[in-house]
Amino acid sequence: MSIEAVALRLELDELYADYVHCLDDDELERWPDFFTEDCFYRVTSAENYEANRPLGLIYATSRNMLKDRVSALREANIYEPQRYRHLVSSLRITGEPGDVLDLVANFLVVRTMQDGDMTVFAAGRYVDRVRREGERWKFGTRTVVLDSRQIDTLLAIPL
Amino acid sequence: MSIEAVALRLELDELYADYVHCLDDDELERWPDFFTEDCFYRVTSAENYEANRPLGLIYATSRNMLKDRVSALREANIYEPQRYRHLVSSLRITGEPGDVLDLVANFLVVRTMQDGDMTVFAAGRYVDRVRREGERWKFGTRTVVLDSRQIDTLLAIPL
Amino acid sequence: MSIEAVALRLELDELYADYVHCLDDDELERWPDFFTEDCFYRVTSAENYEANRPLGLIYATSRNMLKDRVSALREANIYEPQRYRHLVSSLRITGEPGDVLDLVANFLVVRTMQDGDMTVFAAGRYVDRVRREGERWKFGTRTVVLDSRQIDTLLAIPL
Amino acid sequence: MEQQPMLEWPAEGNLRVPYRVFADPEIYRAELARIFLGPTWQFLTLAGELPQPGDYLTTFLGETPVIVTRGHDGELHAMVNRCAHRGNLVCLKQRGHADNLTCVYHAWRYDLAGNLDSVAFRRGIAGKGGMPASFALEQHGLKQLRVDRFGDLVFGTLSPEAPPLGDYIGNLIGSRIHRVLHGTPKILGTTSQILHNNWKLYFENVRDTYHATLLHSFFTTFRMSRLTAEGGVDIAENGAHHASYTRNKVDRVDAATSDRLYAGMPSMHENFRLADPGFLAMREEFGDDTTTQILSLFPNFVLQQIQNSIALRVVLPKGPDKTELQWIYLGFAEDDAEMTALRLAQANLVGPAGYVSMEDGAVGNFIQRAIRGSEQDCSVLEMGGAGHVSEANRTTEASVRSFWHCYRPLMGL
Amino acid sequence: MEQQPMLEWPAEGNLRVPYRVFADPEIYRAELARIFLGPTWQFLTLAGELPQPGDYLTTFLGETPVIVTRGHDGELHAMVNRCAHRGNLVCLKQRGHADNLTCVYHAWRYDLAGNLDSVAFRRGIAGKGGMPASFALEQHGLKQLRVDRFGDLVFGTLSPEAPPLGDYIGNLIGSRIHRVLHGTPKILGTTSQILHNNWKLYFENVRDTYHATLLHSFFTTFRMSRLTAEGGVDIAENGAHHASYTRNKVDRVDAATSDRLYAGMPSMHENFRLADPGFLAMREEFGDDTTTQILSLFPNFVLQQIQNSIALRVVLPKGPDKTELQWIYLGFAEDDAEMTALRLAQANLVGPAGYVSMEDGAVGNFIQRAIRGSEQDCSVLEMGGAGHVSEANRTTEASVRSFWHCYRPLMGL
Amino acid sequence: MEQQPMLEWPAEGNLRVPYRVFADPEIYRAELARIFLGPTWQFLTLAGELPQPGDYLTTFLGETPVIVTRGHDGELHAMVNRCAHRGNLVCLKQRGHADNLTCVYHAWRYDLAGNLDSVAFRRGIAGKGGMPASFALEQHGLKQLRVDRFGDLVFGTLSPEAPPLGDYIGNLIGSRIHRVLHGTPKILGTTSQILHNNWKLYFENVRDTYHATLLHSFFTTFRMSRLTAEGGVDIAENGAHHASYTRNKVDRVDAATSDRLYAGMPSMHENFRLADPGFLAMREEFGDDTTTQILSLFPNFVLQQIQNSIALRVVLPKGPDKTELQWIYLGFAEDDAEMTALRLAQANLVGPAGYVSMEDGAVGNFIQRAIRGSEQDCSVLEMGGAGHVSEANRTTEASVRSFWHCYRPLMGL
Ligand code: FES
Ligand code: FES
Ligand code: FES
Ligand SMILES: [Fe+3]
Ligand SMILES: [Fe+3]
Ligand SMILES: [Fe+3]
Repeated sequence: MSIEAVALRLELDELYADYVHCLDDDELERWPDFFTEDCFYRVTSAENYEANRPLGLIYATSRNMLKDRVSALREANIYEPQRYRHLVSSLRITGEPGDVLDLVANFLVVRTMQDGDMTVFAAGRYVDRVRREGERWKFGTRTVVLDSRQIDTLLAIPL
Repeated sequence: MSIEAVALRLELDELYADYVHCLDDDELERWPDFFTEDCFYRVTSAENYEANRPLGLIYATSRNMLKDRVSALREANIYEPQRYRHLVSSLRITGEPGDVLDLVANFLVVRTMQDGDMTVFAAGRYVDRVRREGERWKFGTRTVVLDSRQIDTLLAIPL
Repeated sequence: MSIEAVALRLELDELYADYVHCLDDDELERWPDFFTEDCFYRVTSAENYEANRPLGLIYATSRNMLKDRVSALREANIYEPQRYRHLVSSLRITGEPGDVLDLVANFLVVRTMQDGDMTVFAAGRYVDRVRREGERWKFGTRTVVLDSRQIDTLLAIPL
Repeated sequence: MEQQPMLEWPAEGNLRVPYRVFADPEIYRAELARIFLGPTWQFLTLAGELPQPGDYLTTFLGETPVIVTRGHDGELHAMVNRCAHRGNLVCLKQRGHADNLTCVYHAWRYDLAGNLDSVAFRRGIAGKGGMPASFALEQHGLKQLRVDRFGDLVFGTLSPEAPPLGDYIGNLIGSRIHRVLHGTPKILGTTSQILHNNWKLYFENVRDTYHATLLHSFFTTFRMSRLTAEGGVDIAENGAHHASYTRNKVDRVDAATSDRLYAGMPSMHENFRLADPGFLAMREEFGDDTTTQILSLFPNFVLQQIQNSIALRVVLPKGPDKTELQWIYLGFAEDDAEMTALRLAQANLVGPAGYVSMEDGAVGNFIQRAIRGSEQDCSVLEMGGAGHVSEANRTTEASVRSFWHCYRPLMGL
Repeated sequence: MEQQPMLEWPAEGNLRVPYRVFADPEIYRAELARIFLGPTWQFLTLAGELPQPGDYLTTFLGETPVIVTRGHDGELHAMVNRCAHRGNLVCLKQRGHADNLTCVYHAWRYDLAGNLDSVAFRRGIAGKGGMPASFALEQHGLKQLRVDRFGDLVFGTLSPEAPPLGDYIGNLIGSRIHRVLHGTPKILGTTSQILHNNWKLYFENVRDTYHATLLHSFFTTFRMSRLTAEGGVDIAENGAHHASYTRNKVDRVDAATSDRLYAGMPSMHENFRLADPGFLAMREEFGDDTTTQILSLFPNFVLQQIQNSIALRVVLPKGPDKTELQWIYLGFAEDDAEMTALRLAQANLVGPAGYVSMEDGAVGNFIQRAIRGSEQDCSVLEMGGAGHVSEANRTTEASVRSFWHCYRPLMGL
Repeated sequence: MEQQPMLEWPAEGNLRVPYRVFADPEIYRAELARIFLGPTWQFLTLAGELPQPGDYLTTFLGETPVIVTRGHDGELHAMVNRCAHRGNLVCLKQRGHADNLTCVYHAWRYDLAGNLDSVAFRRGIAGKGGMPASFALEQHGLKQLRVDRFGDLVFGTLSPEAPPLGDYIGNLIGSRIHRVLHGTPKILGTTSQILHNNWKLYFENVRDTYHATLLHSFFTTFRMSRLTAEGGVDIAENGAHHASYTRNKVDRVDAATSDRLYAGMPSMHENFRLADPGFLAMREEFGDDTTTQILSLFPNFVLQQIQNSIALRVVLPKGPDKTELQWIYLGFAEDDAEMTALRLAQANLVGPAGYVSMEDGAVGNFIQRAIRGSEQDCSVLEMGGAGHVSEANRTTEASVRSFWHCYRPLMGL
């Protein structure tokens, strides 16, 4: 295995780690910048995904739509204070190496409400396509496939 | 640290990632092939493991027994549709490096039923011995040591 | 990326993996040795941490205080048999590389009681400063920031 | 106990709702029996979900599990999902295809209409065992529901007293269903939300025309469904069903007046702008100028049209303080690609993460928590007066009052 | 309320079981008092688990926590695990060794038989405080159980009315226990299953000879315990206990007839084969031709022999719809290595992941979910007629009916 | 049902406590109404937590959510956190700052004292809708609490019958509060513990002077609060409140006698030593020789001084067998850096991970589990005799008995 292959792997680990700390540390304003301008971001259930139903609970066809999601959460929508904690595991490169990579990883999200109540809010997999933009890898496509068809109460903070 | 040592580490990460995606993506037919033909696979509890009680909830002394487990799940046994999501962490090489390696890793499995109900189904550690077969590492021994003595409802899909 | 940078990354992974296996395998006597002699170890909640309230649920300003915590758990305090399972994810180097490193990582702890009852006991992040002592990295500062303000029943085994 | 009232309803009638009805386990159990197993029609599925004979799916009447099948006769059938032998679930999967329904426990076999066809080893083996001669297959079928369709919507009831479905829905509300479902429904996707509150708190929310622009900033800020626009609420005669509507392009007051009326409302964010507002634009579709229509059928069905976003919602009680809200997002087979893309983009408005529905998933739980220890107190339903009939106005709680007007006699309250 | 019946049992008697008995919290509480704290013997442990004086372990009578000890007198003792002072758990660990039992809260000390030995600071300090002179140690011991052994099986009861253990079990069932436990029990391992259903649904399942080859494909496909083989069910006089057995090598009908009878059963998979079927072969062990024997003692103990796989199962109620099923897998000290290996391989058949028991962990929950809203309906127990006595036949629900025959008078139902 | 006794209290009176009071849902509901919404004062916050007009925070009276504000008048106000319209939580955040309190659901606006200021669209729009003329704002405010301060401690009650706060606390206990809170409180941090037991089991534990050196080894081994040291317990006249204290430097018996009395106690570990014991040393602070003081106000407030570790604890009931224990760790604005460091180090003694409090988080749950099936039995409170008044002695359960002495008339038991 070449040093380049190793470096690539660690760059991707870094990308996934940075992404979840951004969300878990409530730095939502940084979040759209993990995506390409023409990105496709979608949160759906395994049930929809496997039935080829196109619906997204969150469905963005541009980085601007991600920015709007953030500003709505900051200015418009009302939801109880809460925070996520992401655990990410088992990242794999599924396609051919190159400047565009297909990736999959498992995740688990624990949601904690202001009163301290903790629940396993989401579990599933990221099905991603990343593209190199200069020094950084960015998500051209991120499909968040939730194992469960159920959402507890509401889905405010993105996944 | 040599490039070989680094490469080894990433190969093992890849093995563990591939294994859990196989189970979580319901590709059970691929599962026996992660093991050597004369493998020993056992699911037990920490309570049995620490008391040196040999019982396994699933107990296979050959790859063929793993194949039989899969065909029983596909053809014979009845259980409600469900899926696992594995999170794996803290993989360590515990023995001497070589063509046979002793490994341990932590895992957590969230089980999701068809109606969307999610539970933390299993947590524990993998106590493994892997052997290199040509290009691939395979499990000569995999002991799945569950922290809990309790199984919720049933254990169908392997861990 | 240099081979040294890669090696550093894998050393840190090893440190975090070794640490959680130490706690999860009930080898508490090894635990203080992960810290420098003049270490600062503190378990607190995100609520206290973000309000700059200095309280720690466990608050140690020396390795000896960690040793006392262990001997109290072994000899003095009474609590029901229980075990932890740590999942660690998304380790990041947040500061400048050097002989002292600032790190952050996410964690989840599942606690299992002797009767088999499992709960998500803790989720949060490690905010760490590690220092190289000879061959090993040690925690000069480890702040365990829990997402929840609530502790279920009690906090005996450290995190 | 089922006969005497479980609580004393206040003298103000529909102007007051005792909080106890949202928390009391005894009242909840009575609702399951008197409403969900009583003389009401409840949504089961879209007919198109069961295209072939042998197709089946499972759902609920209240908490009672139900099977819906397409019989070999091509007809739709529904039965309680409980084996007549020892009560096992006959269908374990949420959907599937089968020539008959065979219970896994002892292999009793039912036809697709729920009639018992055969009992394993009914005659015993080698002269020993088996069922007594007196055992009659026809007395041990699955409990069958009445099933009827309204367009592509399939409803069921266990009650012989329920009026025919068409009469149950009525023309006033029926025509508003047809208005929205003008094509061949195509499911874009589904989801469900677990609400930690009593089912009625969500159903009140759906029928509450007063809250939309006060709770949901998008409606207010982007002038989507202001109360200052033309609109009103249609209410079925017995109060059971409702349809509220906005004709957004027709203002009742000029924009300046509208802005003044909303000025200072917490939901009004003058300076809030979108970087990519394209998805908010409505495409002409329904041949009228109604931009939003929220419709409910008693006790637990909702049909939503917000711009071009169409969804069915089913409210399933799971306990006194737990509810599952199922979402079925629709398009039509006749949609072009652009319309499908628009519906998918506008799906951002609704559902668990919806810009104008996210709050509705939480507010019921806020109330559930707030009324602890206040079960003897009452909510106040005086907006728009005391009426529970149709109005050309949405600054009213008429359709919330009408829910209680229908609920109370059924419950004997 | 405890005196008048909690429900009206149907006129059909043991041929019908109202679903309410599986769901009603009041009935559940009455079961804890009248059955689990009543005149029944319940399994506590294997004698060999407490070899030394001072060894102890904890378990339950229903939901009541219990301590079992080996006293300095070498005898086994059992007490409720609740301190006589302020009710703290006296033993916190599931098993341990101690010279006496000291409560951690205020250090009251009991001997290994549960007698109160000392009270911390009973005489106060420097003339202040302490217990009143009237306080008598002997009036404040731990509540003691009657303990008795049947071979290596240790049972306990809190009731003075329970007959002697030997009479309780009786010879018919007792001899079938001895048949299986022919050596010195050695525990191969343990596990437990959390079942989301009422405890009686699992106990009915265990006593149900009708379901095995219809629910569990392995039994059918691999001809392991077909109803067409010789077999039957022994039932104790009062119906309390049962033992069903299969003499697999003796067919009542020829193989072709057997195949024909099972043809088309969903559990029959003609083409299902194993790549490594070795573990299915039974090794001669019991000196008879019984290949499977499932035995139950009222209210919650099971002894299983399937081929060479031997296990004890204890059914612990945890709520109206929650049950813990504990498994203790056994071999014997006399086993050779090959037999141990065979038992471990055959353990794949049973337990939470067992090829012929996996389904039993789920079917009770299926019923629990199916009967929601149908609590007034009844299950039907007519297979094999109306009897609840021994039969040389398994195509019957006789031993299920006999469970209710024993249950109803205890519960006054 | 609320009028006749829910259980028959034993003839022994305060010497016995029926376990049912820790498990029965009906008794629990009655406690919420009669105690937590009844004539008792409950801690709401420290005055310093709301420095500015418009500051608010939320807490509970029992399970009833409450808002505490600093009004524009500079006064503290408290109201039930439930909108007068349809019962929504008016304040969603645990703390914040606002000029008024506006409900998110329909934007009804209240002032900081809970008076209803405005109703959105009260006059309707363009002559349609709106509230009826009869609707009077002043009849629809938030339900207001009586609020009073004791030093920096803010208390509230919903009952007009509660005596003035000063009389409620009384001088005996009041002076012991002032003794500890001698400066300007500064919060070092907070946490909360979820206890899986009835709230009264924790409150009994706090008032139990008998257990400390028997359960908590640190107290015993390091001679921190032995019963052989001077000390006692002050009890308010009606039994409601208590303060136990240790004057550690004054031994009632010589060290040898003390060691002998504790010899063999499980909590005594002669050879247990700390590598870094510095944090155990107490720094002179209170101008007396009291090293430990545990104080409780009925029904759910605790003020703790252990060496220099000061904390408030609030006991919030969350169900018959669930309790939230909130901790507020205090220092004073006047502390120097060394004192702050010492308090932080000594915080290791208390809280969920505290060397002398860890066990208290679990023991209540041990009892809750132990009493299952023994609800008709009783705990025994005879240590120190039958009194429930002040004693210069801690080898007694006087302050536990006094809790029940106050509890029973309130509950009619
Ligand atoms: S329960 Fe359905 S066949 Fe027996
Ligand atoms: S509760 Fe056991 S000694 Fe007090
Ligand atoms: S519920 Fe508060 S304004 Fe309507
Ligand atoms: Fe809404
Ligand atoms: Fe079975
Ligand atoms: Fe204590």
